[in-house]
Amino acid sequence: MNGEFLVLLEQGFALMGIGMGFVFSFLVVLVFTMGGMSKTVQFLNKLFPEEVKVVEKPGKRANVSEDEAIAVAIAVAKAQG
Amino acid sequence: MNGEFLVLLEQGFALMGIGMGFVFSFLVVLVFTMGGMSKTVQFLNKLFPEEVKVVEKPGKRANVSEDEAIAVAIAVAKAQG
Amino acid sequence: MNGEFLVLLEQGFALMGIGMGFVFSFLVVLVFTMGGMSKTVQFLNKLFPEEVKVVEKPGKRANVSEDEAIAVAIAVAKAQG
Amino acid sequence: MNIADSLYKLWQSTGIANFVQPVDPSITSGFEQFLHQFGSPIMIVICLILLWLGIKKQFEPLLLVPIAFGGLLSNIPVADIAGPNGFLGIIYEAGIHKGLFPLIIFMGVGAMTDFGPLIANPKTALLGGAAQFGIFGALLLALCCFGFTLPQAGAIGIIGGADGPTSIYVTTKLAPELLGAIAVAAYSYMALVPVIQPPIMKLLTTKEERQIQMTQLREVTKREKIVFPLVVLGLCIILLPDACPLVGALTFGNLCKECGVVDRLSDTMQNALINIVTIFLGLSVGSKLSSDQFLTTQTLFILVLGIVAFSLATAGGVIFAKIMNLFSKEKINPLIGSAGVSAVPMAARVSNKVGLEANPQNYLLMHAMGPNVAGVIGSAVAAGILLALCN
Amino acid sequence: MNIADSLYKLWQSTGIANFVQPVDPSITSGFEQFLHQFGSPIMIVICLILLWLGIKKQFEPLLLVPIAFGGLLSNIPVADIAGPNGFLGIIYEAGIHKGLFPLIIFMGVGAMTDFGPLIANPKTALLGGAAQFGIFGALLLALCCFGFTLPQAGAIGIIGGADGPTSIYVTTKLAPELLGAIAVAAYSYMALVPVIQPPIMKLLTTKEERQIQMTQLREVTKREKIVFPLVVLGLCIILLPDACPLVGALTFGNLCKECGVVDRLSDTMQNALINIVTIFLGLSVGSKLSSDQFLTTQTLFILVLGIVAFSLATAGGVIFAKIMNLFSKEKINPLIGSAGVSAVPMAARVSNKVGLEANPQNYLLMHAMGPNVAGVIGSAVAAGILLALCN
Amino acid sequence: MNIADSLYKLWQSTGIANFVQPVDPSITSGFEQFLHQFGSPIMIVICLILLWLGIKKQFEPLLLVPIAFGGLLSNIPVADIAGPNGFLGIIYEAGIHKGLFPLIIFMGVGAMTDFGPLIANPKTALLGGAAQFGIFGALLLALCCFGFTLPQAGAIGIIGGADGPTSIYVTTKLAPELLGAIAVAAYSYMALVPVIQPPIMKLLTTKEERQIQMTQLREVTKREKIVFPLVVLGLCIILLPDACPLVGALTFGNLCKECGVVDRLSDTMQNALINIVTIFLGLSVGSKLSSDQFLTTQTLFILVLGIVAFSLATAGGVIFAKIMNLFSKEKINPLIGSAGVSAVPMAARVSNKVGLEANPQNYLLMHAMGPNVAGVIGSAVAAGILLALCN
Ligand code: NA
Ligand code: NA
Ligand code: NA
Repeated sequence: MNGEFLVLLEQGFALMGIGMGFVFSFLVVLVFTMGGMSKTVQFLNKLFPEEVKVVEKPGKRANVSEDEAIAVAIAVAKAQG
Repeated sequence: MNGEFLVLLEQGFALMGIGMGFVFSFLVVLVFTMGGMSKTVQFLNKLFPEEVKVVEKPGKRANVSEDEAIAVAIAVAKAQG
Repeated sequence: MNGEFLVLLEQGFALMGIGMGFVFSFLVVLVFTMGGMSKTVQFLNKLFPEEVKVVEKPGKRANVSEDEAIAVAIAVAKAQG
Repeated sequence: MNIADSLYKLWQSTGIANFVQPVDPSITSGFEQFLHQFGSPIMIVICLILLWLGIKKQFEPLLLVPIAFGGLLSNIPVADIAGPNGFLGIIYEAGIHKGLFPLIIFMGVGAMTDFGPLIANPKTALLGGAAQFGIFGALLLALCCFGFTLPQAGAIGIIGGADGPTSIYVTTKLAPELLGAIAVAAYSYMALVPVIQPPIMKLLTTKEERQIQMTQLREVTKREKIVFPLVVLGLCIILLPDACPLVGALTFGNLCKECGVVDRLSDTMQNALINIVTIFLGLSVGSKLSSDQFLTTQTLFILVLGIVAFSLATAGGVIFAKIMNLFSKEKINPLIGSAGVSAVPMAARVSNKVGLEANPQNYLLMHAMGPNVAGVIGSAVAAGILLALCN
Repeated sequence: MNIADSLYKLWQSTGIANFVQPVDPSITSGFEQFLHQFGSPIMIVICLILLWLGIKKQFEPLLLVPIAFGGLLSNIPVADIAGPNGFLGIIYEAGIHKGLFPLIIFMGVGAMTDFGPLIANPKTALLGGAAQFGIFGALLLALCCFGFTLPQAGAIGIIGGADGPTSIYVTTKLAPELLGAIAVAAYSYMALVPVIQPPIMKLLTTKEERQIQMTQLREVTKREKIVFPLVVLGLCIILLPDACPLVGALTFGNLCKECGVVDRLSDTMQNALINIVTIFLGLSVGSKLSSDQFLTTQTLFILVLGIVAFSLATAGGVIFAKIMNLFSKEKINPLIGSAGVSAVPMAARVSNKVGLEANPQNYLLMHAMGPNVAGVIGSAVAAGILLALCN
Repeated sequence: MNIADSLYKLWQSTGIANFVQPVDPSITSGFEQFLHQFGSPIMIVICLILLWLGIKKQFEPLLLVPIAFGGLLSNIPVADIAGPNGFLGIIYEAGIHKGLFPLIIFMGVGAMTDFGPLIANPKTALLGGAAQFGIFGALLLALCCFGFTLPQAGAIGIIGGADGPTSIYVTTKLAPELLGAIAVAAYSYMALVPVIQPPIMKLLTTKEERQIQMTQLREVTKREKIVFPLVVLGLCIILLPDACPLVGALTFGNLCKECGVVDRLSDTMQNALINIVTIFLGLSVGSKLSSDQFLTTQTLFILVLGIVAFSLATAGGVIFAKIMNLFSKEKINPLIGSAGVSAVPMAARVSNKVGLEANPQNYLLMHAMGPNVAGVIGSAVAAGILLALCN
């Protein structure tokens, strides 16, 4: 076990400590921010309740794309005809 | 109001005059060309009437793409089954 | 008919001979390899018969893409509703 | 490298350590010093506001969301995403710098546009010309009163064309340093067309004029629709080759749509291709939202000039429609004049809506589509003139 | 800049002022002078004719429409759309110059091709080889009788391969100056296959031969279809690496189609990707339709040699089928030999149609698909030989 | 050129003549000499094995099939398809070298990911952090015990992130010479997650722990889902700008998905765009499977370190879940810890499956999706740290 190996070992453990520490710090901050975010949003949702639905509906409608709508229309027409 | 401003003013009005004049000239020519085009095409349509429909139909059929056709086929099959 | 023309003619015929020869050789080898391939595969298919179907089915299912599935679902729902 | 070194290196690369730049003693102006220090965080807040406008207020979201997100990414310290080796910088260089992306989008616009209403009533094309008054009016103001250079004034004027790809194409060629501000102004005001136009339209028309009913449009044959893009391109070739990249892309898309034999290509231009290019165009236009180029008085001026351009364009279209009525037996409803500003199909819908307010039986939509699509051609022609004369 | 200056600058940039180039005293040849002066307008007329062929006559419209439109755009004076900073020039440089676009299209072709009929009846592969006689016959003529250089003759010969992407790939490598003419010839004659082939087929066969019925093809298992592209690529690696970019792209697409586990990718290759690339390939090939390269006697020669190549290829396939019948008990209908020229699936349909004329119960389509897809491989191999020997 | 010359030239260009390279006297090492001579055929066999794994064993076929085929093509002698003028070389240079393709794929991943389960149960994010232990554990081993340099060790560690685009992005920046081996290892082990993880999970948990039931997740509102990507990006900007290209691409895709006003763009990112880029990313990553870079002991080490990384990551997640249970009243099932390695959604399915074995009524899938998507963020953050500290 020579000196060079020890240097590498120190470097490796330093990176591991810093890396895992940083990743955890990031995620801990994220956990708390998410909590704050959810509370803020739920508070806002109470203040402006309808708006949310207005935003949601066009989104969902848009999911059924034009192509599908055409396909459906034809299908229904043929199934009924 | 110094001389430089007057130069800019002349330049600006020159551009405006030329620009609007050119845009209008272009569109006036376009209006007349469109008129001529429509008359020519209508004349040609009288000379070769069926050809037009032949051109149109494959286009419209092609609009119903294969994907949709498959979707419709499955839908009809399921709706009947 | 000068010498240069003869040189070109030789070159052209050489290319033709080599080219057609090579293309044919390639395809003759391909014909025999295809024969061998088919026999090997049919032998393997006898050894491991079910596996083939397992490979085939997910492929065919995947062909009915999500979009189509949605379209079909809506179509069926509407046709029945 | 030991722990202390690594920690220091990591700290050096955090955003906290780099968010606020240190005072640069070589900068003497107080405002510039402020921008140097706090420019990026301010731009990030502005981009968040743009995102909010796009998502919540649905201001042309297909472009404003990617533009705002691109702005967000390019103002991140250290990462240099908009730099020459950052991914937005690379996309900008490949797609915007030489004008590729706006032209591809214009192909898709062509493939989605139906010129039928214009062919059915050709003289409405003139309304699409009159609305270009916004371009040259704003150019004049920018040049004479706001101290912009001629190329900059041309790029600012084109906001009045109310046509996104045209604005981006012209700005990239004439004044790339203004691209961020002009793109944001152009798309924001296009989204605000239903707010900007109605008061001007009502101010310039009487109730009787707004009630004018127009005769139904004749049917347009397939062959006319096929020949039309070639006619437009032909005129453009003869009169103004500088507009041909734009007009060529537009008419190519339209020809592919109308000819009926290349539906595969036309469908792709209208969907996969235009969507892919929109994503990258938006992100890389956003990469020009840097604080030193956006947080200037010029940007304020551009925002002011942009709304002036839209207003002048609207007024130009409406007034010219009234002038046309002076000389024509068959009266046109002057409300369709405002549709000449392009902003397809929003401006035509505004004409229809204001018309319905005056007369609930009077549907102007199809009549307004004529000047509306003519406005696209008019703006492209005006763009060609600016490219020819402003540099 | 005052009004007069601006007007003059604008006039200078119109098409009218630049359509007809002034006499260039440094050009001594009268014809070249004529081309220098009137080349662009003539090319525009030619491109309109090509557009008409594509749209009205449906000559391979997916490629001829973009090619013709690209030619139109690149012959616009002043705009220089095909130049190094024009958008078609940029696309050409990025996608065609190094062979990217034809290879991507070949991937899509692979993903759309079913090699099942060939695997079911392997010996029909030889018909796809015999039809390559068109390539080498045209090469010989081009080299010896029309004064083309060896690389040019190779590029002209490849027209006889009746395969668009292969022709473009080879021409780009061997003789890019002929790209416009060769692409136009290749796609036009592919569209004319139903006109060119039947007389030759009838001339070379007796009515009895045309009535030969063939036994139904056996079913081909999934595993054979998966292994087949790897076998083809393997042979190509061993025998002719120069053909591997083409054959590799083709077999990659086919493997993705057949393996059944990457349907997302295979669908994309067959749709969005091939469509996008077709648009840009067509436009940028069209950008090589410049008057100085197209309005030459060489183009005339290429058109002549192209039809010779198609005819020789057709004859080669049919005659070889008759030769095979001399040595084989199980007779094949010589009409399927002409399908070996590729032009997938047009040539196979022609075989079927001519066969039905002789015997209304005799459906040859599936039998003709064997030589038809073999012809694609054969042309790619021939392309590899040309790339190896002609430069 | 006469017949003999042509034949010789053709022979010189065959694969047979070039498959086995002649002995190079300048190479003294016997093994290197062997590789120099027989490297390409060996690599072709390896690529065929990878193809078989992709097609038959369905190992991440969407990437392994293109990677293996790219490797096949780039090991063809003479053709030099992976060289600077070969088509795979060109695609590599344009798309991978500067990190474009992995980022575009990450956009698509963002547009396909639902962060709802994570928002509903935020603390499971920590499990996605603990699983990054695999990255740093493998890095330590690679650096200290296997003789890799620091950048190489960082690139090898990232295999433990179990995230394809992140691995490719980091490797391209830190150690491009290892790209082939690392990509193959990353995707192969991601496919092997159902084999690698269960024994480790069972070893580290008691039957009682595996039976823990978790309370149903609350519903997440649209607004939370819209704000979430901005929160993640915001943290990333403040804490680690080096991770912002990756996290920015991911959150852009996710914002487009959730905001509901740009569905056109979100659909395109999830389909046409990601498919197109996957094809080219796979092929060009495969082009780095050259014998001199792949047939080394380093590759063996990478394969060993890769499985170590996956195992450590799995163990890290499970053990940390048990630690969390020590300090929390509401117990979590430690099986969902292993989902923190990413490999979306495979690892979450494994958690569910192992949970069902212990308790057939206990569906853990939605609970495991929280750590699963948190693992993607965690890996991107870890990637940012490696990019900041390892070069
Ligand atoms: Na306009
Ligand atoms: Na062929
Ligand atoms: Na991970």
